Amino acid sequence: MTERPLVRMTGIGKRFGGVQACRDIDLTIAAGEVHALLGENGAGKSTLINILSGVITDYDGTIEVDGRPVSFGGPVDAQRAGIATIHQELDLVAGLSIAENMFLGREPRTRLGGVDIRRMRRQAAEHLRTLGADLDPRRLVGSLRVGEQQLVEIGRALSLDARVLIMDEPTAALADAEVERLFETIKELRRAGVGIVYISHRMAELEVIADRATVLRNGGLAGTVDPRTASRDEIIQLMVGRSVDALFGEGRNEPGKVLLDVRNLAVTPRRPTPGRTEPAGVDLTVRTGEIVGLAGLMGAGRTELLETLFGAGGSGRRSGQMTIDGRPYGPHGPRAALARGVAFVPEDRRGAGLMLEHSVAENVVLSALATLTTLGVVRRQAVRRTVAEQLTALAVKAASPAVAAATLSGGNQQKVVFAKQLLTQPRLLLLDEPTRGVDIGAKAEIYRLLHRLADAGMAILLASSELPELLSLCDRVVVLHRGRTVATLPRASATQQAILAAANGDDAKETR
Amino acid sequence: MTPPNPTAVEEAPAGTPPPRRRPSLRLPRDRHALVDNFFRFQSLFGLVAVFLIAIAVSPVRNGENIFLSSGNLANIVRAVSEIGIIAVGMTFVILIGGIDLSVGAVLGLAAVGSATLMVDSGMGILPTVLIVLLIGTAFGATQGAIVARIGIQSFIVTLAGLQAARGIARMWSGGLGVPIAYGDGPKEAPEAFSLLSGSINGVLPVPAVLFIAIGIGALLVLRSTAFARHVYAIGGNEKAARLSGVPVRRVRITVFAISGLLAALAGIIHAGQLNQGSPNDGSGYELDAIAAVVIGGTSLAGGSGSMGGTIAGALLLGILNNILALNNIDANVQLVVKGLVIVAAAALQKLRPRIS
Amino acid sequence: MTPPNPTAVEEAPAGTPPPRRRPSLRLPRDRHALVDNFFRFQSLFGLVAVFLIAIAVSPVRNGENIFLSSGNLANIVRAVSEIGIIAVGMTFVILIGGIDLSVGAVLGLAAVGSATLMVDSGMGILPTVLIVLLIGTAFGATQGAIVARIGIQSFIVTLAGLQAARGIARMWSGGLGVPIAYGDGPKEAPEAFSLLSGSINGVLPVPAVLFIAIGIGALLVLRSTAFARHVYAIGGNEKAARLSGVPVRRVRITVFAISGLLAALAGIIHAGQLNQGSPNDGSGYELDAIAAVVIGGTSLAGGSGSMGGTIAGALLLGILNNILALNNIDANVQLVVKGLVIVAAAALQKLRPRIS
Amino acid sequence: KAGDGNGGTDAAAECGSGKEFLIGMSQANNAEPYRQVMNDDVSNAAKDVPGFKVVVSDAAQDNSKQVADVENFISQGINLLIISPNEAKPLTAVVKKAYDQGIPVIVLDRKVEGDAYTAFIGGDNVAIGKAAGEYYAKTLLPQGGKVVEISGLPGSTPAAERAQGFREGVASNPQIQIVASQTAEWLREKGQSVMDAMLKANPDINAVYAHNDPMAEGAYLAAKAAGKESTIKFTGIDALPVPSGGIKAVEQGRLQATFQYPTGGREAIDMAKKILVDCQKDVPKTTTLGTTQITKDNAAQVYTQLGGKQ
Ligand SMILES: Nc1ncnc2c1ncn2[C@@H]1O[C@H](COP(=O)(O)OP(=O)(O)OP(=O)(O)O)[C@@H](O)[C@H]1O
Ligand SMILES: Nc1ncnc2c1ncn2[C@@H]1O[C@H](COP(=O)(O)OP(=O)(O)OP(=O)(O)O)[C@@H](O)[C@H]1O
Ligand SMILES: [Mg+2]
Ligand SMILES: [Mg+2]
Repeated sequence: MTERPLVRMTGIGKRFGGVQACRDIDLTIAAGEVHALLGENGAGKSTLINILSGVITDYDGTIEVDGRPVSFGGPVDAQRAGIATIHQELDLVAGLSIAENMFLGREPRTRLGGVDIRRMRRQAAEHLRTLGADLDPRRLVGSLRVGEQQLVEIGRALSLDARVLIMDEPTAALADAEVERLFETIKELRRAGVGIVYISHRMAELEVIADRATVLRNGGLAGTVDPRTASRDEIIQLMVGRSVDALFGEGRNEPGKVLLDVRNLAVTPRRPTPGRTEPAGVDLTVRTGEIVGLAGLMGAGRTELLETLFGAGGSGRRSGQMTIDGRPYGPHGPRAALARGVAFVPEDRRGAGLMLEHSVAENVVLSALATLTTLGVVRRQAVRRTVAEQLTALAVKAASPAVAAATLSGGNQQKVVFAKQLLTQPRLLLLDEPTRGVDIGAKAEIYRLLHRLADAGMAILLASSELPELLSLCDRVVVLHRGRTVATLPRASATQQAILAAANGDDAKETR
Repeated sequence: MTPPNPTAVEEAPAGTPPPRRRPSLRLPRDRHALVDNFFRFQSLFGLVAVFLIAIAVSPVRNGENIFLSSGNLANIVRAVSEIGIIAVGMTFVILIGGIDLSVGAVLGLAAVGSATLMVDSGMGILPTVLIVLLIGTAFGATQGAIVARIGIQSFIVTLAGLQAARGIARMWSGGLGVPIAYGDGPKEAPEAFSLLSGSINGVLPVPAVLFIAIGIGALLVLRSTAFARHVYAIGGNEKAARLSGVPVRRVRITVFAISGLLAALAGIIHAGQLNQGSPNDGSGYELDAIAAVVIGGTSLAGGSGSMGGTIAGALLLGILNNILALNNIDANVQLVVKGLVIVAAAALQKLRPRIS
Repeated sequence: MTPPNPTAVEEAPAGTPPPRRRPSLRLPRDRHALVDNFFRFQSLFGLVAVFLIAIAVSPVRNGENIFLSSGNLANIVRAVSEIGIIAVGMTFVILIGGIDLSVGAVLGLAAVGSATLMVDSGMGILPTVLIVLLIGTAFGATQGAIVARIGIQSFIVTLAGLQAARGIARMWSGGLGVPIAYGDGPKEAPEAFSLLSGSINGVLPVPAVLFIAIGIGALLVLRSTAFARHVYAIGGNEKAARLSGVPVRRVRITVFAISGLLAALAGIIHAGQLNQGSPNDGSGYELDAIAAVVIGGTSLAGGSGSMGGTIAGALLLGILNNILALNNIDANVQLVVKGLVIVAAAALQKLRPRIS
Repeated sequence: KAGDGNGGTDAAAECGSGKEFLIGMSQANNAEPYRQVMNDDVSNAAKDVPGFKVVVSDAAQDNSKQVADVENFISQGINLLIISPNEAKPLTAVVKKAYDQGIPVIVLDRKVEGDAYTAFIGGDNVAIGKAAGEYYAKTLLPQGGKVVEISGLPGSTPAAERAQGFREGVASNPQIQIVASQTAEWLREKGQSVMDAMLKANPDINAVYAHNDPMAEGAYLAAKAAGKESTIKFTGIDALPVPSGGIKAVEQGRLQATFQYPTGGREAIDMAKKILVDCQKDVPKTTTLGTTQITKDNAAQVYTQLGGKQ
């Protein structure tokens, strides 16, 4: 580690209306280090790095780069100073190609002044390849999976050749294989002397990659630790201000009768849609009181399967049998699914989960309005009570239920989506990456909640790219590969290796 | 299936504030809340400003401020009542992120329909009104169905609808206005229909009363019904709305049907006020109605806005027209002044403290 | 910061396929890409369909298909040239998610300006054209600046701009059309200006040539410049554009300036074709131009669309008007038919496989 | 060659009875009742002439569209063009183009420039305005009084001419004051709302001079709502012989008077018959149609005389 830090932030403070998002925070970033930034949802991590990356321009305190004080007027200034940022929320232009997105705002020119499209594509492809993503740079970003979009974001930041690289939850949408490739890249950058700020809620990652960790709590500095030596409990203690007991509950009840039964489910899309892996032979059952995990590599078709089960998949012909409670099930749309007691928490919370400009309260009650109205008129009092209950039950941190959902921190937005679906009182809960971006304390609460729901007889089907999550939470893990069920592993035999082997298609030799 | 445990409150992690009975009242309520509440009525700022200016610049006769005279104020409301009623329907459409360009033409069609059915077909008031409202509603619903089912942008569908409605109205009326004479004879409309051009107590013009009533009704609907929540949700994020179980298509179709219904109602009022139904009536009303909605602070992107704003916007436009005419301003200068005031009124909306 | 190394392709990590010279050709190119490519030209589907139908239903005189006669085809392009040029500018505006309702009025203002400057002020063609284009550009840029700086919705700003431009044009011209006489004398315009109403080789009308040239130019700009990417980015995801360092405000202002510039150019052509500049010229052209853009497949939400689509959309509208007139369809029936065809053409766009 | 449309086909050479003739009627704007009646007059009159077929196009008040309409007529090979131009200058060239191809052209209501047309038939707006003015000066307000004017669309020639003629007409009576002038853009509903405001600003007016009947009727409605319909006198212009027209309004007592602005539709078909069927070469180049002052005394009679529908 070099002596003089690349970046020194001193006394940083930022207030949003009544919320003190950052309070008197000092942070240094040295060349060649991976500096982890930890904290609960809403602790102020994103706010801090938004200040450093020039997105927020009015704040207290000073920033020095190379010892010289700077004051960025916008993101471009920060980029010019060598600071590249991968923001927490995907901010890409759906209508432009991968290459165009990666070079937006700094397109290479030809001698005639036009855009050098070839060079743009070539370089884009190259950056993607270092991340292990073999994507055609001409593809429209709108047709990419969330994980692929995340890789494009990372590729764009890499292409800036910055000296300071800020990553706000870069792996939230990635599966393990991609995460490993990303870590390889990070190590190379570290060797090249790049200073890296790394934000993640996945503790295991930090142990692998971080050199130093700064912990924020409630907008203030809680302490600095060495993640390689400090114990997990110690770190969590710093983050949450108390210890979090056993993350994953044990001693599950016996599951009950079969609730959802899917046999040989396949969807033949009416129109070809690049990038989607529709179900192509899925078998699975979920019993009441059971939590079933869905594993698979990126693009294995977990999301598409959940969408199909919720009646929200792409248009196409469905074949195979689905039953709920032994009665045939084939929802025409989300309404029909909800009517049969099926609820769905989508993976893309901003795109598919929330009305960002609307209040938290309006978001929470949207799905359950029918139970909160009399003759079509909303009962305000009931709504207020219900919202307060839900927000407390899920420990959502919001200034008030009346603030816009957009003002919540990422993890708290996720909880709002969660709360909305739980209000429909489902019998079968479909969850797609439900803890993406959720802090470790809240994760524990969500897990506890899931257990409690399962114990009360709810059936839960959960897709996750975090294998530890699946392993500890689920009674069974169903592994998908290219839209097909390739393995169903009971808790006893579900190991990381077994799941990965199946996910890679190792027991499905014919598809290799 | 038990619902998520409501007792979870008690299980809140240690370190959070002590339990409370009415959590919603304990929310931070500081200076910001006051400011917020003030700006909640921002859509009125422009109206108030224009109102005050109008008082200031109004000609005065015999010591009486002409603008403020009750007759004049009633006239203003009467003059904006048709645009206002259309704008109420338009608000729903714009809130779901759509637009309805057909309203002016539907007004013309309804005016022709009212006159023709009563005068030529000798129908009574009730059947006439019902049939005309039905035509308007069906026309709107059809447009809504095309938007919702085929997914064509509403701008295009209703632009086509505009042309179609205009064409139909011209064919129906033979291209000319159908005059309405009152009486009991054949080719005469029931006297009661002329009430639409009258006033209550000689002060409140009937169309103005209808506008206010419909405006308040719509305001209540938009404040407190599940339907309204669905409307806002679709405008805010259609995909999320669909996944949350909002019946997106049905709401869309309903919204366009409401717009058609109210445009038809405005057409009936139009015919009643002018004692005539002409196929060219209402040309360009769509732009005025949209302007009223947008000046009232509703976003054309959908998902945010209020009915109160729309009513304020319509009144603002009416006051503007009135005060310019009262001062006998040259027509061309009027156009320029109107343009500037509209922009200024919209700019007042922007004073709101923004969320980053 | 060194620029990304262009030779890096050769340094691809081991384990990737063997080296190659033109990597861009080796990118996966599957069935999807083919389908994509086919549907890329979808905006032409409607045009081709209407064209074929027009041939089929065209009246035939002396064994000649009237619709296909070269004179008629030239007329069609000439007739849509003004709307087409405006629509080109409108495409940029709509791509950033805006709308420009002022174009028709700016056309009128420019027509008045051209006539007045040449006839009353005795200016030559070049200064006249430059001044008028400057006025149009400045008008557009002002509107853009209000949209970009104050953040008022462009619908409102340009609706106000429409009124203002119309008012200014009427004041400038004294309310009446300013006829253009050609010659060398005082109060006469240079003969050369009348070229705008002529044809090249007696076949290609000059306005049509200008439209095609501007259309192709804009098509190239939209295909291959960084500016175009910024336009798409702002319309697609403004926040992402801002974070990427796209000069959002400047692009916005530029886009409205382009729209004003092209509307003014259309106004000059209008004056040249009609030998008069009248302040009421161009009323309602904004809707036709928007219709051309939207029929061409550009989304009013911004961020997606193509210039080729707009050109196709303008031609489609022109062919439609022409074939209805050639068949002597009653004007009122025409309105209805036009509405239906516009919806049908828009529906053809929906065959496209959708992203998300 | 057969293909080139006009190939020496001087329309006059083809004239004669027992033939089929296609007449193109290019209308400036169907949305104006006056022009709709003109179309109807043309169509109805043509029904009485064997062999005549009339097609009507609507330029919807757009000069460019009207140019295209005429071009489309030329493409179709019409035998005679009747045009009611939206504006003079912009349509001059295309009318000349038709005329030069041997198509006889009858221009209605509003002239085009030059003399590249066969005949012009129209009223005289200045004269009508003047007649109205003289009626005010001598008959309606001989003692003088306050008059408000409700004018047509700013920028339209008839609006300018009807304003000008009226001022010439009332000049003889200096007691008559024009206290306000506002545009209602030819529209009935605008006439109503403009009148609302003018009544407020000038409660003591004696008469309303509207540039057309619909605006006069609108103003009447506003006055009626204010309870002043009996103290104020209203006059209009156009006097269309249709149920919604001004003659009926005079007959029913809402308007004091209206002044006929003849459409010339029947006259145009008469002339077309002379040219096409009777092979007459020397039709008069200009026919100016006079106006008729319509008051309660002659309203019913004129209505019938003009062939109005009951
Ligand atoms: N634009 C904004 N307006 C109002 N409040 C905001 C805004 N942005 C952030 N906040 C608030 O500031 C606090 C810190 O948010 P921030 O996004 O920095 O949290 P975070 O540490 O990144 O959380 P997460 O792990 O969930 O991403 C939160 O309470 C949040 O609600
Ligand atoms: N071309 C497309 N059109 C529409 N939606 C798409 C398209 N491609 C991807 N998606 C959406 O992206 C998501 C799938 O991408 P994601 O990154 O979640 O994959 P994943 O979760 O890693 O893999 P899995 O398919 O196993 O869920 C889904 O929401 C899917 O609907
Ligand atoms: Mg964050
Ligand atoms: Mg997924």
